[in-house]
Amino acid sequence: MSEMTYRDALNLALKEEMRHDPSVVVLGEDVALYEGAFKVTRGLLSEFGEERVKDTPISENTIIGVSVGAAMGGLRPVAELMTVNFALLAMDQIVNHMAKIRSMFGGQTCLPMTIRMPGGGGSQLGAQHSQSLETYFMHCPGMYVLYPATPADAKGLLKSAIRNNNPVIFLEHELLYNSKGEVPDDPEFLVPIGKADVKRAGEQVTIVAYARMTILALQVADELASSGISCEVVDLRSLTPLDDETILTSVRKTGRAVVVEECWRTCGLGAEIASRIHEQCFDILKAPVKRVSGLDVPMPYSRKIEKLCIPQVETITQAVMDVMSDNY
Amino acid sequence: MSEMTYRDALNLALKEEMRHDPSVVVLGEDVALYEGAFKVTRGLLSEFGEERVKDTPISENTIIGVSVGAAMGGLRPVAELMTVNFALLAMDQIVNHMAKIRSMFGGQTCLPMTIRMPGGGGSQLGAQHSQSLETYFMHCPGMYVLYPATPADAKGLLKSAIRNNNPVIFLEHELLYNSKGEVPDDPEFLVPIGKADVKRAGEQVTIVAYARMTILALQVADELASSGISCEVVDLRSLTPLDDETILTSVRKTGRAVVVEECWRTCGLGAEIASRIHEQCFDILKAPVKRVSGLDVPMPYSRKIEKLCIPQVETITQAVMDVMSDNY
Amino acid sequence: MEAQLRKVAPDQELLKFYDQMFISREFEERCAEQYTKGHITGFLHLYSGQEAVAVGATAGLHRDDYILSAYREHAQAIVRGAEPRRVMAELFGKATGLCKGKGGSMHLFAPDLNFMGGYAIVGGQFPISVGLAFAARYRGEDRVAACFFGDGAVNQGTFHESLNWAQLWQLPVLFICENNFYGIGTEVHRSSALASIHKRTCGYDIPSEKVDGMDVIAVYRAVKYAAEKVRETGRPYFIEATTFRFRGHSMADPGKYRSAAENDMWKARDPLPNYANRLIVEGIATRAALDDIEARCRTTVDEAVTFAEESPWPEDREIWEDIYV
Amino acid sequence: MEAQLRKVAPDQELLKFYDQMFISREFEERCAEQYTKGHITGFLHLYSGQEAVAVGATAGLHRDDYILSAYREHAQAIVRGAEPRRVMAELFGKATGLCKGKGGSMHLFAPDLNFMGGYAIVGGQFPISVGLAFAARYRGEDRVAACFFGDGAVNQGTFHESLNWAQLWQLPVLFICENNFYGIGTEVHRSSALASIHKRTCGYDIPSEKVDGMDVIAVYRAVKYAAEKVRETGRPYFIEATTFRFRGHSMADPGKYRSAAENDMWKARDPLPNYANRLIVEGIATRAALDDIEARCRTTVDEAVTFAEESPWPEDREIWEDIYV
Ligand SMILES: Cc1ncc(C[n+]2csc(CCOP(=O)(O)OP(=O)(O)O)c2C)c(N)n1
Ligand SMILES: Cc1ncc(C[n+]2csc(CCOP(=O)(O)OP(=O)(O)O)c2C)c(N)n1
Ligand SMILES: [Mg+2]
Ligand SMILES: [Mg+2]
Repeated sequence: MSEMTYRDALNLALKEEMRHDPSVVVLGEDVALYEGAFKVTRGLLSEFGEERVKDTPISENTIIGVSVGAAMGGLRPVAELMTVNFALLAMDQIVNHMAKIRSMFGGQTCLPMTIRMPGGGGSQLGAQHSQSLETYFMHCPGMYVLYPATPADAKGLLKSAIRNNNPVIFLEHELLYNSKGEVPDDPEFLVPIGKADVKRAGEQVTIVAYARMTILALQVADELASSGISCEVVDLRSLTPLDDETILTSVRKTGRAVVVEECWRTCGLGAEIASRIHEQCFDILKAPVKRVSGLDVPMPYSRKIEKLCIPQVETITQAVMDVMSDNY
Repeated sequence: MSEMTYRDALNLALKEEMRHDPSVVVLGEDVALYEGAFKVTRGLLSEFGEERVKDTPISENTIIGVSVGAAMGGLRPVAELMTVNFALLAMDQIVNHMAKIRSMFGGQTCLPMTIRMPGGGGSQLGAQHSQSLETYFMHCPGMYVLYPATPADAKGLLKSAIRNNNPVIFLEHELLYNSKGEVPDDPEFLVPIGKADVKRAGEQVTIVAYARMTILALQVADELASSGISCEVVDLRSLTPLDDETILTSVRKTGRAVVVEECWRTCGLGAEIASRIHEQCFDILKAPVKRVSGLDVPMPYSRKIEKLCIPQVETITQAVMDVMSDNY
Repeated sequence: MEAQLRKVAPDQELLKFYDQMFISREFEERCAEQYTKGHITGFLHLYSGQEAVAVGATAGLHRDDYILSAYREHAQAIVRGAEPRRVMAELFGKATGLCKGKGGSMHLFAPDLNFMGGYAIVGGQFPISVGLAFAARYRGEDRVAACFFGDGAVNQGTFHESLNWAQLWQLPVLFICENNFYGIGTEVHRSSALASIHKRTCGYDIPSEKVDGMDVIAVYRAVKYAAEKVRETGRPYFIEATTFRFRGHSMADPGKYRSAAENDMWKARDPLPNYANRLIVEGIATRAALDDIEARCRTTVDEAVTFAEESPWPEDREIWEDIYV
Repeated sequence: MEAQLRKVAPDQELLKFYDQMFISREFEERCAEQYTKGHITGFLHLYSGQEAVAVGATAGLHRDDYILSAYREHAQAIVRGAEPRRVMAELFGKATGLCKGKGGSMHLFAPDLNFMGGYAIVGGQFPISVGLAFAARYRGEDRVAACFFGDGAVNQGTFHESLNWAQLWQLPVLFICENNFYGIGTEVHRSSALASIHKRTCGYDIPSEKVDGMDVIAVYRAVKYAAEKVRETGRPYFIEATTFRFRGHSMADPGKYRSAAENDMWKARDPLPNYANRLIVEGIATRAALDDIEARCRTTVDEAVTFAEESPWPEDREIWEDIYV
C-alpha cells in the first residue's frame, strides 16, 4: 500500500498498463507534451515516446472514431477527452459507432478501448463546462461505464478497463484529483467491473452513491452516526453493468434508501436505481426511495448559487432524515 | 374536423404557421426540393419559396447551430433532422448551446426554434437507424420535448412548438406517419405544451405511454376491457415539461401503473415516471410500478428478432396482468 | 486516348473485372425484386451504375488493404470476396447472413477479407478508417485503409477532421469519393460550395485527382497508382470518381429530381456494355465468352436467393449475444 | 512600408485605439490579480498580447455588425462597449454582472451592443455566426457576423461545415482567426496539416488573407476592407491575424511549452508600446497625453474592481430563472 492522490493512481494505472501491453496507446488533446489538462498523463511521453502517447487536434468525434478504428485494427487505445462536456461532440462515434459495432457486425469484431473523461461540477466553470453526463452513457447499451470515488478504485478500475475487450467509458471527477488514499502496490491489483462496493456498513438506511457523491455520502454517514443513525454507503463504481445484487442486498437489510446523483435529476441514473429498488424490494421498503440530485438547470457560474445545484452534505443529510422519518 | 394522416397533420401545421408568421423558416437535409425523406415538408417549397424552405448540406451539428443563430437573430427556425439518430451528431449544439444559451447569458436572449426529428424502431433499419433517443432530450434542462401519438396532437403540438419562444425538440414516430385520425380545422387549434392527455379513462390500472406506445396501450386497453380489466391510458404528449398532475391523479385513482417506453430500459424515461409515482403515491400503490421498455440492446436488423426488442401489445398486456395480480 | 487493355492487365484480370461488375449489377437487380416481394425490408440502397468504381478500386488495392464504405456497399463486399449468398442471407435477415442477420443491407462486415464495414451514418467511416490506418502503421503492417464515401458525405465535420488528421499523422489512408452527383435528392452543387470535390483537399495538402468512375480501367489505374503512392509516402491520397446511380437513392425514392436527359446521358455511359464492347473490340473476349460469364453470375445470384430463402431465422436468444465480449 | 497613421484614421480614432488596447491590457492584468486573491474563480483566459486584434477588428466593423467569440473574450466585449465594471462583476459572479453572474468569464453577452457571446466549446460559435448572418440577410438587415476563433478551433468539424455553409448560402460572415500559434500547449503545426491557416479556405472558395495581429492599424485596415467586401458581395471572407498571448492558456497554465526566446521575440512586438511609440513619432500624441489615457484606464479598472467587490451576490431563487421564457 502507498498513499497517493486519485490523479497519481490513475497515472500509475496508465503507466503500468502501458508497460504491461505494447498495444496500449494513449491519445487526446494535450495529453503528450502538455501532460494532460489535469496532468493525469504526466510522464507518459517521456517514458513511452511519441508513437504511443499522442497529441491530437481538437476534433473530439474523430478522437473517438480513430480509437474505434485503432481498436478494430488490433490496438488498445486509451483516449482522453479533455472533459466530459466535449463528449457531446463525439456522441456520434460513441453511441452510433463504438457501442454498436460489435453487435451490428454479428460479433465479428470487438473494441478493446477506453475513453477517459474528467467531469462534474463545482468549480465555477459555467453551464458548458460543469456537466455530469454519466446517465447519457449508462442509457446506451454496448459499453461499460465506470466512475471511481477513491484512489484505489481509480487505479484498479482503470487497469480493468484497459484490459477489458469491450469499450469502456471511464469517468473521473475533477474535484477528486487531489484527494488521497491508500492504493495497493501490486501491479496485478484490479477492481472488477460490475461490482459495487459497500464503503461503509450500516443498518438503518442505504445511501447509494458514486464518485464524488460517495465521498459526501461517507461524510454524511459519519456525521449521522453520532446522532445514532446508522447508514450503509454503497459506492456503485461501475454504472454499467450495475451491481443490482449489492444494492438490493443492502436495501433488503436496511429497508430504506437514498440515491445520490450529481447529474440532472429528471431521467438521471438515480431514477433507474430507485426504480430497481422499488421493483425488487417493494414489500420490505419502509419508505419510498429518495433521490438527491443535481438540479434540472444549466449550471450557473456564480459560486454563491452554483453550490445550490449540486448535492451537498446538508441536502443528503436532510434526505436521510426524511427517509428515516417516513414510515409505511 | 377532417380525417387526415399524422404526416399530413404535421404538414398542415407547418403550412399554417408559415402563413401565420413570416419569420418561420424551414431548413434541413432534403426538406425543400425533395420534400423531406418522409414527405412531411411536401408542398412547402412551392408555396413559400426557397428563401423560407431551405435544403442544407449533410452537416447536422451545423443545422442546429445555424438554427440557434437564426433564432437569436430574430427568426423562428424549424429544423428537420432527417432522423433522430443523426441528432447524435448535433448533441453539442443541442445540449451545449441551444439548451444553455438563454440561461448562461442571464436571460438576455431566447431561442424560438423547433427541431423536428422522426424516430423510433420497427422498420428493420438496424442499430444505427432505429433508436429512440427521447430520454437524452428529457434529461437535459433548457428545452421542451414533445412527442405526439395522434394526428390531432401532431398538428396542435407542432403549432404550439413553433409559436413557443423556447427551444423545442419535436419527435415524430416513423411508424405513425400513415396513421389516420380526426384533426380540428381551426387554424388556431393548439395543443398546450406540458399537458398529458387521458386518451382512455379507466379504473383499475394506469398505463402511461407516449407516441407509438400510446397507440399500443390503447389497443391493450381495448382488448383487456373484454376480459374485464379497466385500463386508463395517459398519453404524455409532452415529455418536458412532464405533466405530473395528470399522471399522479390517474394513479391515485387506480392504484396501479404500467409505464411503456420505446427507448432503452436502463435510465429510460420510464424510470423517471415510475420514480415520481413511487415517490408521490407510495402509500396508495397496490403494486410497484412496472416498466415495459425497449431492450437494452443495439437494435438487430432481422425482423424476426427486432420485434422482441420493442414493446408489443403482448408484452404490455402481460405487464398489466402482472401488475393486476400483485397485491401489497 | 484510352490505354490498350492488354497493356493494363492480363486477360484473366480483365475478364474478372467484367465478371465482378456483372455479378454486382445482377445482385442488385435481384435485391430490388426481393424487396418488392417483401423478402428484403428496411432501407435498400442499390449500386447499379457505379460498379466500375468498386471493381476497379478493389483491383487496385492489395488484399491486405482495408476497405470501408457507407450503406451502398453490397458490391464492395462481394467484389472483395464476400459470398453473394451470405450477403443475400444478411439482407433477408437470416442467421446465415454475413453478420447473422443483425446488420442488414447497410452493415456488411467481413474482417477475414479486410472488409471493415458498411456504415449508415453519413461520414461515420472517415475517422474509423484513419484509426485502422494508424493501427496498421503502429503494428508495422503493410496496409492501406481505403475509405469509400459519397459526394454528400464531404460536408460532414468528420470529413474535415479526418483528412486533417490523416495528413498530420501521415497515415496510409486512401480516400475514394464516389461522386454520383446526388446525396438523396440534393445535387452536389447545392450542398458543396466547391462542387469539384477533389479540389477540397487543398486545405490539407493532400494530393488528389479526379477519375472517370464509369470506366473500370481508369479507376483501376488511378487507384493502383494512388495506393502505391500511399504505401511509398505513408501519407493519404484522395480520389474522386465521377459516376451515377441508375436507381433512386433507395428503393423508396422514385428519383424525380433527375431529368430524363440526364439519366439517358449517363445510361449511355453504363460501365457494363461499354466495357463488354471494349473487351470484344480489343479481342480479349468473344460475345459468347461474356454470355458465359453472365450466365454463371446469374446462377450464383439465383443460388444466393434460394440460400437466403431457405436459411433459418436467427434464434430469439441472439438478441442478447454479441453485444459484450 | 507602413502607412502613415494620419492617412488611416482621424487622430481621435487613432487615440481611441490606444485607449482600448490599454484598458484591455489593464483589465486582464487586474483579473489575474483578482484571480490570485480568489475573487475570480473557474477558468480565466487572458487576452494580454492580442489586443491589437480585438481593437483593430472592432474598429473595422460597423456597430450593427455582430461579434461572436470564444472564451478569451473580455477585451472583445469591452472594446465593443461593455462596461468594464459589469464585466468585472460577471467574473466575480455578482448579480450586477453582464449576465447576472450566470455566465462568468467565458460567457459574456451584450445583445444591445450586438456582442453575441463568448462560447466555451471550441468551435461552438461557428454555426451560430452563420445563423446570425442568415437571419440578418433574411430580414434585410445590413449586418456582417464577425466570428472570432483561435488556431486550435480550425480542426473542429463545425469549422468545415460552417465555412462550406456560409459560402454555399452566400452569407455575410467574416471569419477572424486569432492565430496565437498555440491551442493550450499544442503548437499549430502539431494540430493542423496545413499550418498556414488562411490557406485552408481554398476548399470553400472563400477569399482569405493573413495580417499582422500585433499591429492594430494593419488589423483595422484588413478588417475594414474585408467587412466592406462581405457587405458588397454578400459572401464570407476570412482573415488570419497572427498574434501571441503573453500569458499561459489560462491562469492554471505556466506555459512551459514555449521558450524564453520565443516569448522575448513576441514581447518585443508588444502592440501597446509599439503603437504608443508610433503615435508619438508621427506626432499624434505626446507621451503626456498617453500617460493621461493610461491613468484614466487605470481608474476605470480600479472602479470596476470596487464595483464588483461591492456588488451583491445573485439571489438563490435566480437558479430557476432565465431558463425558460
Ligand atoms: C449523419 C447522417 N445524416 C443523414 C443521413 C441520411 N442520408 C442517408 S444517405 C444520405 C445521402 C448521402 O449521399 P452521398 O454521400 O452522396 O451518398 P450516395 O447515397 O449518393 O451513395 C443521407 C442524407 C444519414 N444516414 N446519416
Ligand atoms: C470542444 C472543446 N474541446 C476542447 C476544449 C478545451 N480547450 C479549451 S481552449 C482549447 C484550446 C483552443 O485553442 P485556440 O483555438 O487556439 O484558442 P486560444 O486558447 O489560443 O485563444 C482547448 C483544447 C474545449 N473547450 N472545447
Ligand atoms: Mg451521392
Ligand atoms: Mg490559439
